[in-house]
Amino acid sequence: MTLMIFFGVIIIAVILALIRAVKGPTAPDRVVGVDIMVTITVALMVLLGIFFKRRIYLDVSLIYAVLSFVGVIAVARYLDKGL
Amino acid sequence: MVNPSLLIAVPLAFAFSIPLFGLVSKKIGKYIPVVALLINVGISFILIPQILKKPAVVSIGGWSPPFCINLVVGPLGVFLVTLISSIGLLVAIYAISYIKEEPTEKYHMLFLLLITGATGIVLTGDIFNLFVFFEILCISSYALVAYNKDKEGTEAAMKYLIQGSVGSSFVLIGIALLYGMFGTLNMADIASRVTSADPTFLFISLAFLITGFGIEAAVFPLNAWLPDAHSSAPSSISAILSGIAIKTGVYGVARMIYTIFNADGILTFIAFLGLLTLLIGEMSAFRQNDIKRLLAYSSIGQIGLIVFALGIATSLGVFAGLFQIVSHALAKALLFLAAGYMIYRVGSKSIDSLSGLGRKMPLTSFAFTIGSFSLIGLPPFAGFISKFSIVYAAIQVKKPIFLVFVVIALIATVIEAGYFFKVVQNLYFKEGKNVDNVTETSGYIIVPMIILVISIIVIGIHPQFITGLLKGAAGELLGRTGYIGWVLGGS
Amino acid sequence: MRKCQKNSNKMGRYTLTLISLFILWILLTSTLAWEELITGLVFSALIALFGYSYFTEKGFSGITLKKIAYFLLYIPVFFWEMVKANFDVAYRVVHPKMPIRPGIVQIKTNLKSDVAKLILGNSITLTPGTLTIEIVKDNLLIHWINVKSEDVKKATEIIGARFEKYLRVIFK
Amino acid sequence: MNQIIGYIVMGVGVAFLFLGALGVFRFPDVYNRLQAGTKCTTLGAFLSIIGAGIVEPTWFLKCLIIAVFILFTNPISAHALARASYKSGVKLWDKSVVDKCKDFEECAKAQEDDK
Amino acid sequence: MSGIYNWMYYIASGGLILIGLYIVLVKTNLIKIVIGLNFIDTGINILLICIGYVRGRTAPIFSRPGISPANVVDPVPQALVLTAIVIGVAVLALALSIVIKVYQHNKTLNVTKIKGLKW
Amino acid sequence: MQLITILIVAFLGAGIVYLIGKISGKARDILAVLASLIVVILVSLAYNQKIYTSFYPLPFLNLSLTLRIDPLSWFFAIAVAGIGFLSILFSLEYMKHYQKLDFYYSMMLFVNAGMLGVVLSADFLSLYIFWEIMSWSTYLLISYKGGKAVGAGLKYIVMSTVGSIAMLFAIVSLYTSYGTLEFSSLASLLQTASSGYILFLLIMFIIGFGIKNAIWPLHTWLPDAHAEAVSPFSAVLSGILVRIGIYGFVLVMYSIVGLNLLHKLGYGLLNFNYILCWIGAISIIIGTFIALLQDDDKRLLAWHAIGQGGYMILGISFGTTLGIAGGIFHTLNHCIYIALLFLVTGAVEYRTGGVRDLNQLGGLIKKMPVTFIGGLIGISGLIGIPLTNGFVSKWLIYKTLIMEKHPFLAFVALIGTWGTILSVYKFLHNIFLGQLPEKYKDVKEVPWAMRLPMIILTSVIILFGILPGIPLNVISGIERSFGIKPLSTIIFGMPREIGELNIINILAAIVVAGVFIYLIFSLSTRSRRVNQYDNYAAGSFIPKDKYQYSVRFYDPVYRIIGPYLRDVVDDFYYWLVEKSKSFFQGVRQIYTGNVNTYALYILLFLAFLIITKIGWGLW
Amino acid sequence: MRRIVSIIILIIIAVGFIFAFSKIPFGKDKINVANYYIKKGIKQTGAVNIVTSVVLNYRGFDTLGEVTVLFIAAVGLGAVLFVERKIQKNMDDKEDKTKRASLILRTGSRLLFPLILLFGAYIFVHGHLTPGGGFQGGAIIASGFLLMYLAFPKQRINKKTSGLAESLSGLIFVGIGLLGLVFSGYFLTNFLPKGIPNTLFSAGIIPIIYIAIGFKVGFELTGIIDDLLERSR
Ligand code: NA
Ligand code: NA
Repeated sequence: MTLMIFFGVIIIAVILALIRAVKGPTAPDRVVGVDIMVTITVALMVLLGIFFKRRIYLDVSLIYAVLSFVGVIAVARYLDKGL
Repeated sequence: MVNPSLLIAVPLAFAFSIPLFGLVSKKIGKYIPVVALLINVGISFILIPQILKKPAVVSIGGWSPPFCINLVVGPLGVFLVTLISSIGLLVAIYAISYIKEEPTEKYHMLFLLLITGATGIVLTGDIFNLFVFFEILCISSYALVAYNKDKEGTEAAMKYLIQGSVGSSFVLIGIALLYGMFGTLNMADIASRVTSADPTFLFISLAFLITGFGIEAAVFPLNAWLPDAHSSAPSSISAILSGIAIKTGVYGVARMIYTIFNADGILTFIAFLGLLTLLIGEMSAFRQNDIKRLLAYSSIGQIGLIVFALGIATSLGVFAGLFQIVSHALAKALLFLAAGYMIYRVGSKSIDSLSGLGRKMPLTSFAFTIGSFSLIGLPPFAGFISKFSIVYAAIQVKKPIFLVFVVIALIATVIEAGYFFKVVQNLYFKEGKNVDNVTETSGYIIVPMIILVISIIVIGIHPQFITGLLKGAAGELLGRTGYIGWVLGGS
Repeated sequence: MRKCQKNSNKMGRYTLTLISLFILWILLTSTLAWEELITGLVFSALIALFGYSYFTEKGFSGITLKKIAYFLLYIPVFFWEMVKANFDVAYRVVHPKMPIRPGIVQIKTNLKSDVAKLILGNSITLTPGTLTIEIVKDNLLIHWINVKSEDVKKATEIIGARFEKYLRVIFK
Repeated sequence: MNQIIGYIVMGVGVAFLFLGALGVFRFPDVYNRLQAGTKCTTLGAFLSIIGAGIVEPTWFLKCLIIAVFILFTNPISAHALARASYKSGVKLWDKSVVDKCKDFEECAKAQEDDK
Repeated sequence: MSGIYNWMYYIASGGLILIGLYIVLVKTNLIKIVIGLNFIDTGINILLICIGYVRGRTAPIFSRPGISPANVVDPVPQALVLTAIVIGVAVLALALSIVIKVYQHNKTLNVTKIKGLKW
Repeated sequence: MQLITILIVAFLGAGIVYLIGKISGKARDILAVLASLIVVILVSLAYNQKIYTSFYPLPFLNLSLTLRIDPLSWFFAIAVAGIGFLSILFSLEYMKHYQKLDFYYSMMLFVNAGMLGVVLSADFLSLYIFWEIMSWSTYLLISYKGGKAVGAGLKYIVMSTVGSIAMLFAIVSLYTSYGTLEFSSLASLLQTASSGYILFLLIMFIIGFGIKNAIWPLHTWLPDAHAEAVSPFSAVLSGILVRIGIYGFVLVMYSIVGLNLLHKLGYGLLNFNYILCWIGAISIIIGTFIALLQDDDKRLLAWHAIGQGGYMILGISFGTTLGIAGGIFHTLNHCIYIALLFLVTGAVEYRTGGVRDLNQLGGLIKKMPVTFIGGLIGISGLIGIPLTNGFVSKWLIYKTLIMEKHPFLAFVALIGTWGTILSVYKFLHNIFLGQLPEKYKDVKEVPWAMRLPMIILTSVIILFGILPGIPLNVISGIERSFGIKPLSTIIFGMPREIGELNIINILAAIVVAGVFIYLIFSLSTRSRRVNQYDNYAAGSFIPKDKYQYSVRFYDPVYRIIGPYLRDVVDDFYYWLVEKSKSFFQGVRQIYTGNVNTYALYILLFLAFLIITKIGWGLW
Repeated sequence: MRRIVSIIILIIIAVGFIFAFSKIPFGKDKINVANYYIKKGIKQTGAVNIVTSVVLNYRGFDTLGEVTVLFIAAVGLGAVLFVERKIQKNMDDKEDKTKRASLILRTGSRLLFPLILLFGAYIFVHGHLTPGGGFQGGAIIASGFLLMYLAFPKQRINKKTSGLAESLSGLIFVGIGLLGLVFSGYFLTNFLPKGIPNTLFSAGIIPIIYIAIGFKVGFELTGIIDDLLERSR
């Protein structure tokens, strides 16, 4: 039950971030929105692991954290014309 | 009995090992495809008599068929593998000295992998595995078409890639639907279950699959990539694309229609589509002044003829279609190889600039001539037998519609004759302008051409060399219960 | 990739990297089963080979008890600042009028080590109302959500000093 | 017992996650959004993951790694994004009071001789 | 409501495929077309997952004792998706490289202007 | 075995000649002559034999390739071999200045081999195979000279391909209906076939053989091809190769379908024979009168080849003893004299540096007497002057027309002969008579290797003209083999009961007439001898292009008949080709180069499949 | 016009989808052949992750093909973007120094790089026990390298070494398949002992192949990234 509330809150948070990602107005704004979404998702996955009682979600979450970090850095470097 | 898995494992291993050989010497790389394909040719020739006696179903991973990817080596498979490895071998020999653009090591890897993909397509008994090998074939073709890195090549590769990707996606959608319905990916298993499913559903899956494979098969209207890709690729690759790659697309379409779906209803439409392809190909080729583009359009025409023959769907029709596959593969590979070297020597792709090469490059021109004659269907070359068989098959079914079809098809061959004879005349009977310094080639370039010429003539004069195999292959395509039995019989 | 300039004590650097990686492996697998340990050691050794030249420039040299102690002390300090920061932001976020007064200010640092500067920058980013935008030599450019002072010295005092005194010891 | 603690920690984390998202949603320019996003979501994610580790003690070490990873990388990415925004010319909010970076035009140039 | 829940994933996958196709049909920018192809890929991957999913079941990984074979989803589509993703990445990478070359030669990414090869 | 040997010698000869040529030109020449001579000997040895061999099984089609010799095939085989030998002999000198001689000789032998294969085949598959080999090697030889020959070759092969597919269609349909392609079996099996089917077969074969035989309106390739080929090959082409079409007609109509069935085809005036003979008649008129307009000597002969082909068709279309004999004999005769005439033009070209324009030649009679004699006898044969072979065959054909009560056709044939006379007179006159242009002052007679074939052919014309019984005897053998009442012959012609012809009588008549004419001419005051180099006429200077008084010999005639004699069929074909070309141009526009459009095609296809299934429930 | 036609076509295809999807209802049990894998997978392959046992054992051939596809992409990309040595030097000289990453990113990347590699290794070593596997692990390794590129754009990997590593790992895959052929008569047979499920050293050839795949994919993706970054300028 507690977890369900958490999920509800997280989903609202994701939606807020998503709105920012969609609205912009500048490219970095969108990326910030996505970045926040990603961080929230990493946490969400761990919570899902608790929910389903499956440890494998931790691995997923870890992989996701690594890949999204690199992804955000890549976009950032693209934006500052470092690529 | 040699394990047919080697047909895939060997070229794959050799392809992976080219960089390792590169450590020893930079020059070894170009011989690796030749070695690998020699082994494959050897294996396939050993397999032919055995397979004709008893088709082989080889599991990969050791579990029994529906639960495991398996290779189904029937007459059709062994026939196509032999064709693929032989043409591949000849083109590999040609490429030893033809390919000069760096990085040659990567070219040879990609080439070998392309052949592996084609081999896998025709051998595998699993539909998703078919998709994987199909992608291997396609992706390596994209890369190889762009290999020269010039404006044309990259543009063609890009267009090919876009259309090809849409095609592969359709194939995958079809496979997904089939899996969703039947819960299995084994082609024989699916084939044994199709009767239980909703016909509309089945047809939609089939539509996705044949559209997907049809793109690689270059059936009209799915063939717009072909003239670009075939004309812009390095000529050795054009030869492979025309000789082998599009045939695997045809194989895919045929496998779906005949073996898996048993879709009799669509066959006449397929034949009609083949006819349309033939007409459009020949018409478009007629006005070309770019020799490679001409050959490319001619490939469209020929593939149309093949599809037409397969659409006749009698054992003779399928036999004729398969024979046409052989004769077209030999002739078109030869034509692209010969044209490729002429272009290389003359420095232009326009037909006019090839004038007068008959004297400067007699062997190459001769090879080109034989190839064209065979394609037109003149005796005593291989193309004659297949053309005759196709006409025979079309008339033999005794359906009025096929009579009309075959008349139109024959008229299309007149167009084909028109432009090929023109090119031949250009080579021999027109004064060349800038060909004074052109010389005949030798060595690795000429050997494959001579072998192709000889095989065209030998098969034309003594078709019995391959008719037994082709009859068996036609039987495999038409006898789907037999196919299902080979694979699932034991379980 | 990059050959590190300082040629000091390769073995030490390698071992340090290896140990760090091995510890990470144990944490990841959360087990002491022998297969896992062996595999972990093998991969740590292999990866350390690739990565030691990036991972550390000094190796074990300079690791003292004092530094470790300061490091352990730094953690709660940092966390406290971070929690404060969050409540600060939370307040501003939730407040209907959004009481903010943003701007970019410049501060100075005496830290020399890159890692030290990194930790300083990260710490600043995670603490009340500040966000490191750029580090140029010993200048840090900070986005400050509620600019209290535009003066370099004063800003340095407010933003950086609380971390720097620990970091200066840790990365001496 | 640890269940309750875990869920409380988790709950605090989730709350901060929500606040972070809200900040990103509400704040006026990209730098301010980053401020909110970085701080709140980092702590939020950190706490909720640690909370999960407390709930399932056998997972704790792994959760710790994930949490620390986030703690370490989030400020870096925030910094990179802020820098990218600034370099790509995203203006500060018009009610911003000061922009030392503008005065600090050698930002870019200075980098050249920066080691 | 449950109807929509049932169809949601199919709509997502089919929708992605169709949007991808639409992009390929209509957009003239090469990069966009490549992205469109990726949309199609993604849609198909979702489709495969949909097909393999069985309501109320868990991932087919028997990493702890409590999981019964009757209670896991179909592993095969997941394996297929893994393959499909890798293939998608491969095609994407190659596509980008070719697009780079095309751009270098033509100085444009507009496919209506890249018509050196026709007829 | 004997037949196989002939073909092996013929084909291997062609191959070996090419290879030897790479080593030594002399050896190649000798070998070429030798090979063609051996073929002549081998074919002669087969005279009056009846052989049937199956030489190559094609089990996958349930067929085997077979050869046979019977009177018809022997008759044509010997003609092929003979003309082949003579033209190669002629080539030895004539071709000296050409390049790519290895190719030339090899192809000459190859064409001959192909023709031999055609006439020796005992089943339609073999016939088709050799037919195609013959066609493509002919195409290569026509194109050989380059320049305009390229266009001519292309025209030939494209039309030839059309013919081939018509034949192929008929052959395959025969095979699917009867399961065999052997002539002998088909001959009996077809007796039960419906007339519609027979008609279909005949039409297909007429298209196939008719294009080769250049009957109107399938003739348009011929003038170009004959004119542009090198002369020895023109001799082969016009002499025998084209007439393989007649072989085909005779074979299909009389050997296979048979008279009984033929007579049942059609209703009243739409009778098959009747239509065919009208095609022949039109060919005669078109051929001979367009020949009139030609200024190019070879083109002139070429049009005659079309016209004379019409006579042959006219002869064989009736299926009477006399008619068939006339047609076949005319084929042989035409083969001989037209070959001779082409060799004559070749000889003239050889000495004048390739001049073919009749308006630029003239007066060569004294410089090249042997050639002149050849030309004279040749055109006599062509016209059908008594004592030449052409007279006999034309006489047979006229006789047939009259006996079959077709006076109008006879009249047409007569008009054709008048036209022939007019045009060949122009031919002979403009080359050999009149003033000798300055530039040909040093012209000499051609060498012996070229003279010999001309002499042989000339003698044969006279021989067959005086002793027509020799060939007619063979021809009556052919008729016997068809099951038609054979022509009974005597050495000087044939006995009274069929249609009396005795050359002795005619000889006597001619001697009388000749003396008479000589007297008139020599006594005539109007005749005067003009010096061959006299550039002046009536004291006024003649412009260069009117150097000869015979320039634009028939200008008035042109003005009258010219507009009606345009080769409208050719125009129509050109129009068709142009239209097709622009249509093809339109078709290939579907490859727009825009990849969006290509994707659209793909999706259209998919959508088509889906909508036809879901919407219409197809498939 | 094109838009309208496109939309009509897509609507037709959508109708096709609806027809097709309605026959394979979402969330219903449609498992057929896979039951065999679920029931016998652990016993037959020793891998508790049935997806992995499908990927590497029952459908190992697909995976070999998939590895090949990635290999082709890497090689093809290298071929297409290949630039002759001389030209390449000129390009390097032109490079803009202001494009360097910030100190924080550089230092952070250096510290993270080995850790990310270890994550990658962890993922592919445990492929038979967790949702990870060679491809995922390889992707993480590549992402580590990508991070380094982002931080140090001028630096390149040694192409030759990475190419050799790709080849070797590919050969290991094929070689293991061939060993299976030698030992059990079938290509890619799991001929090694299966061990105790849920321990690291189980599942026979699966972890070995996954390690090979991990390296291969890591190097290939890195190579792809390298080529794309280098040549796209
Ligand atoms: Na983050
Ligand atoms: Na896995």
